[in-house]
Amino acid sequence: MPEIKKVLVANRGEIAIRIFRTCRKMGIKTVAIYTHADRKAPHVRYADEAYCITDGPGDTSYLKKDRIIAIAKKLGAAIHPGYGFYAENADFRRSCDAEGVVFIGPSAEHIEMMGSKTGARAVMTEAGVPTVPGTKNPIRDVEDAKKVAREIGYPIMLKAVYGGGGKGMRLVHKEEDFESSFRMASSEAQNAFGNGDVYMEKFIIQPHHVEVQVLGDMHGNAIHLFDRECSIQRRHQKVIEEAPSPFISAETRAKMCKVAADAIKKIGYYSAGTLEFIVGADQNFYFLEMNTRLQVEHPVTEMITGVDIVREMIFVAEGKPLNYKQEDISINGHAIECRIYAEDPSNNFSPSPGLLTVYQTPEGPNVRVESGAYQGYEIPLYYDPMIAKVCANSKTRAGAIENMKRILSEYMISGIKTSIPFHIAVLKNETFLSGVYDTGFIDNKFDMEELKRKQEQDVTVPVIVASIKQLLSEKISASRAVTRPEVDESDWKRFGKMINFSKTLG
Amino acid sequence: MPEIKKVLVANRGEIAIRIFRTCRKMGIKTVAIYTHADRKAPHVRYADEAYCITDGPGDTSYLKKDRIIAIAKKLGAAIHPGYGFYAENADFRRSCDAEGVVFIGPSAEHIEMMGSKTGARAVMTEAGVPTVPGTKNPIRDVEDAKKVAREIGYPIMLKAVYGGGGKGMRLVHKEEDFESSFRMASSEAQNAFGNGDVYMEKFIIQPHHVEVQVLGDMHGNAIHLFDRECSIQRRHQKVIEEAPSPFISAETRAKMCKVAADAIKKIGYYSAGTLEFIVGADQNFYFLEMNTRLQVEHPVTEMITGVDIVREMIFVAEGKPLNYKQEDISINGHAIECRIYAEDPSNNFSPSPGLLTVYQTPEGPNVRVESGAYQGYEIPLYYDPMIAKVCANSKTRAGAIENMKRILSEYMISGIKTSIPFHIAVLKNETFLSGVYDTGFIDNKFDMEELKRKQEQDVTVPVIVASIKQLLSEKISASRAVTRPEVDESDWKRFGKMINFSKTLG
Amino acid sequence: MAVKRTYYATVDGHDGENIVNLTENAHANYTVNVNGKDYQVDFEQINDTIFSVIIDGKSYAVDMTEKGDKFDVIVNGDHFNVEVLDEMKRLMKMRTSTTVEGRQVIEAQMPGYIWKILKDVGDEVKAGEPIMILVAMKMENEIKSPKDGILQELFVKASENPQESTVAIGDKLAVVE
Amino acid sequence: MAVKRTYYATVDGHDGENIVNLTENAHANYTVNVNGKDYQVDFEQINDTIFSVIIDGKSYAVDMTEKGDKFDVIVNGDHFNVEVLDEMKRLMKMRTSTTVEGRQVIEAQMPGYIWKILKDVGDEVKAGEPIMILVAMKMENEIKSPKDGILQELFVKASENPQESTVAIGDKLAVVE
Repeated sequence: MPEIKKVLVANRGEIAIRIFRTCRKMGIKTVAIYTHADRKAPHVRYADEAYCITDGPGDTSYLKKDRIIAIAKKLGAAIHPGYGFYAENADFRRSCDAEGVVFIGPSAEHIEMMGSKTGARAVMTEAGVPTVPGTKNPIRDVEDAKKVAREIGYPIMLKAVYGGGGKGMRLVHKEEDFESSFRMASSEAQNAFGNGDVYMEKFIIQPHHVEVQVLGDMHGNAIHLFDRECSIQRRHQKVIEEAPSPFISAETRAKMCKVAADAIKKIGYYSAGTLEFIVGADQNFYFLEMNTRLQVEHPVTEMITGVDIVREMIFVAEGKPLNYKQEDISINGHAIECRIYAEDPSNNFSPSPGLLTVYQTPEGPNVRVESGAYQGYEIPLYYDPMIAKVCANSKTRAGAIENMKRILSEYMISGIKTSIPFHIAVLKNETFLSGVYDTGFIDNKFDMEELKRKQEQDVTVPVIVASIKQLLSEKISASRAVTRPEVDESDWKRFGKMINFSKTLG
Repeated sequence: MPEIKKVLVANRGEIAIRIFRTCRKMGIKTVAIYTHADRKAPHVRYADEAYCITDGPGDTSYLKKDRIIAIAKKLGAAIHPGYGFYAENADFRRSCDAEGVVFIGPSAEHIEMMGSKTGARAVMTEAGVPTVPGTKNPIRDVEDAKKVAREIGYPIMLKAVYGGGGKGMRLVHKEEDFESSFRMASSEAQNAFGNGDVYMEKFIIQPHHVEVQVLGDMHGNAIHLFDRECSIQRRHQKVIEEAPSPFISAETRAKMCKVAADAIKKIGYYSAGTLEFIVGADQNFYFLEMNTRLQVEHPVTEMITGVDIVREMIFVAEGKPLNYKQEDISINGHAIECRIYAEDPSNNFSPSPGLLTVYQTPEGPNVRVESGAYQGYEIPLYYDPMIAKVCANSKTRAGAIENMKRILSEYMISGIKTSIPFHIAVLKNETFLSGVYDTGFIDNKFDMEELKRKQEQDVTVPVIVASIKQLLSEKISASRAVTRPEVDESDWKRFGKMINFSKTLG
Repeated sequence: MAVKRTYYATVDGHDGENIVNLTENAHANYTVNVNGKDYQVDFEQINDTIFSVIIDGKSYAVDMTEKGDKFDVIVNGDHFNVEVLDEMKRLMKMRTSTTVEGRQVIEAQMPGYIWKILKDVGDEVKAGEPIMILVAMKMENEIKSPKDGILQELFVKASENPQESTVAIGDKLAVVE
Repeated sequence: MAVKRTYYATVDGHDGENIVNLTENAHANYTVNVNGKDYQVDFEQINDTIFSVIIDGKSYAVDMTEKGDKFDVIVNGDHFNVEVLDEMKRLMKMRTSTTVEGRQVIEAQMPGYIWKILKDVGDEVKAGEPIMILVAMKMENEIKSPKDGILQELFVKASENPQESTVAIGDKLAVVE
């Protein structure tokens, strides 16, 4: 494998910049790609080179496989896919291989293997990783099925083989209910999907989403970088992650992390990856799926281990061995990440794109900000609404939470609404503070209405400031004759022109 | 001692904000003071309360002892002095005591004791700390003095007792030169200061400025937080600091840190303090002076030890014991700080105050920014030109330097000149990279002319962008009739008004 | 010479009207009487939307945007919508605020583009029935009829090309009567 | 329709004149010929002074401020002072650039305030001799005579109160002849 001297990131926003940062540090040249809509996105300026991959403003898609690979090939650049887009796309990886472009990620075979949930579970079971107990096959004989259910232990969940969206599903708490539940699930599945096949799985009570970060190289080395707790989710989207998990015991951690590292060693996986587990209230853990990419939440792992995961991915793609052995990795403190979305939490998290008239990121100690925005940036409509990730760390979890509250209080964003008030509310929630929260947290333990209630019911301060502003505006209107600016220009363009005026004259 | 519920910081700029950050984290209310000139300084907004201490714009001084203490007394706030201003002012501390205001710092006695250099050395010698060998007393008998010089070992330095500014000083390399040098120094001193008294000190070759951070409480506990290397100085002003020192050996570190902690324990010192040492090329170290305050460069120590020094100072002022024992403190990685000044390094570091038209601080991993500025801030003429401190850390010194280069490359400041190009040049300097540099670094090992030479001699890019801008400006001038804005307004005010316009109309 | 004003301020979600007597003592320095109580105020604009306001010693970094007589104010993370009217505007508003039922104009509540239109002009619609789909940041948002009635007008066209059907906050989308 | 211009650009500290032929192909899109070589340029303003410029695929975040025909340009940390003139301005400049010796106007090179004035009008001064002290950011800066001569005029007064003697960059301080 040749040394990587240039990296094209087939992605945008904060993750493109995050990867460029490691490249810049390592002295590796960087290449950005962008769409017409993203011409002013900050990743375009951060890179040494930048190429547009769309033909016109009407096309906002980054999924331009052939163009991207052609650019990388021409420039002699390796490709890092980030997350989303072409990450976990075996076909893209194969095309890179075919064109002789280095892909910074796992092999096509591993991407494909983990791309199918059932396939991944079969492989992992084979590699010694526990999966949620159950029959993978449709239930044909009720009495046989009952026997299996007894072995698994109630409660169990019946699920339609061809199902989805909750139809053909039944939770069964005891054997007496098994038969009737099975019939209902089967008939519901028949009606909904034209096929009545149903299978059975253990139902995990108060499930936690805990994942293990792993790294492998092409020389058969594989290590884990410990775990992350990702149970704070809204509509199956992670919003706050922490490392290490405050819920799992030291014993569970040791078992889970070892099982993960051993498994990827066994299957010969290389580059970064994540094994997602569901952990029950009883600390039993079961493999759910494996992500064959850099995760959004990887910074919390970097903060507690001191490992730059992107740097390792680049070394591994060059064919070098990992810079760390398992015994070099230890947990140092605690880290938390909040994903900042351009959404209005007091209005059912509706999207809130627009112009960032003020954008000041937090400073001071124990902060890591990974941002894809800047003051004056107009957040486009077409992409993911996550504009930044903010991480805080400390020696203890309580310290990290204290720090995060201080940090979020400094984040100044005007022009759009963000999810920051939601994060602050979570950070004050007693269940969250206890460290024992499951994936039902938002639904069961969190009061969304809280967000709409103002802490300060006294309106004196807003009334005073609005009144003074009204007076100032009246004075300006009165003292000047003004012409109406063009209505089709954004405020920002108008501002730009005004500034240019004053310069031309000044 | 009562619990501290409110803290007034008798300071401005980045250090006021840095102290407020810890208070906000701890749930302690904050009070800012400000001058008319500093009304828009960011520390005013960061605090929960803010009080003006000047009578009009003509007065720019923060030295308003009585007013400051009266405000703190009225509000029931403790006072943290930061550095400079009333830090290390025993009289201020005594007035606080007299008014029943808690002072977050050492006792008046210790401030006073360390305020006199000779007094401090005497105390520290007594407490077992090595000081630069020499006679403290005027030389009366040349033959006696020669004997002492032989014991100390050549080279020695002769200094005027009442001297300063290099007059009445002579470096003596060997005994044959002693007598003539002594006569010259003495006569020069007589002419310059009206007194010919001269004393003798060992001359340290290739001196390093290394200091030890200490913390003590009122219960007789005292610990050190290891050392900092501060030898990169310009005109006796520190510009880059690192922790730990790359120069001193593990053995020297152990000795020096222990001696420092033992000494402050012996003298009953409490709160944060720093013992400055001069370390010779031979690793011998000698006490120079003690700073009885929080240092500018304390963040590098916080980064390698994980201790929040301000938090400990607050606990100590409340009469609580330190949260750490010596065995809890260990060095984790390496940290570097660059002090960002509003100065033009390519023009002999001349001051460069003005309006920050763009101010984007670096983000990403391993960064700590302590800033006293923001986009739109007009840096006042009247205060210290340091606008921010930037710290980088990593597991190794090489990693921290790599990170710092990446970090400084992201710092976007327009409208004024800053010392950033100077820092980048130092970070690339071979002597600096070797880790063995002394206080003569800037004079002997650093090429100031380097800063004036452009890395890129090709002018194509600036010519292209300036030409396009010229075209755009011409087009705007041609297409519009404009009125000249008032000349006495700053650009920023003008911008503010324009924005208000468009809003009023929009 | 001191400038004086009397304003009537109302805050969304908070009952009652606040009577504000404002005196500008000097640049940036005001005495503000709210419902009979005096406050000393130091008021400075920091940038586009951030103001540094010190009220009787308490320091606030206020985020404020202005739309005509309405002010979107954020103080310590809390959001307030304040309307500030003088005597004349207040009288005009009282005259016109007899509520109009019947004709309902639907406006865009967020920026985005119209991906699909589900109803034609002349169609009968039920309250809550979707009329069109607005896409913003990869999410589809149904624009629903506020009442039972007839779709009278459509001001927008749908397109899969975002450039051709972009709408801004407050753009009229349709009329139901 | 493509806008075209020819400019003559000089850069402080760099010899020679650069001939620039500029063609605006579309919004933000230019073909720029510098001394005979063509460059494709994508040029966008990001904020007050930052521009995102992509030249033949190379991406630059350029910091640029404009003072009349002079442009203060920072590229990758390197500072350039570029003057861009059209044919007419270039001719005018060539006509007036016969150097004037004799009367020397001293201007403030940094903002600050005049703390002390050391010479009176009519005094004889040597080259390098301090005429006044300008204080900026706690540091004293001697303002020296550029030549031997007589101090002809003083445009400023000294004061220990910074408000009373503030000067901006480029303010005239004195004349020596």
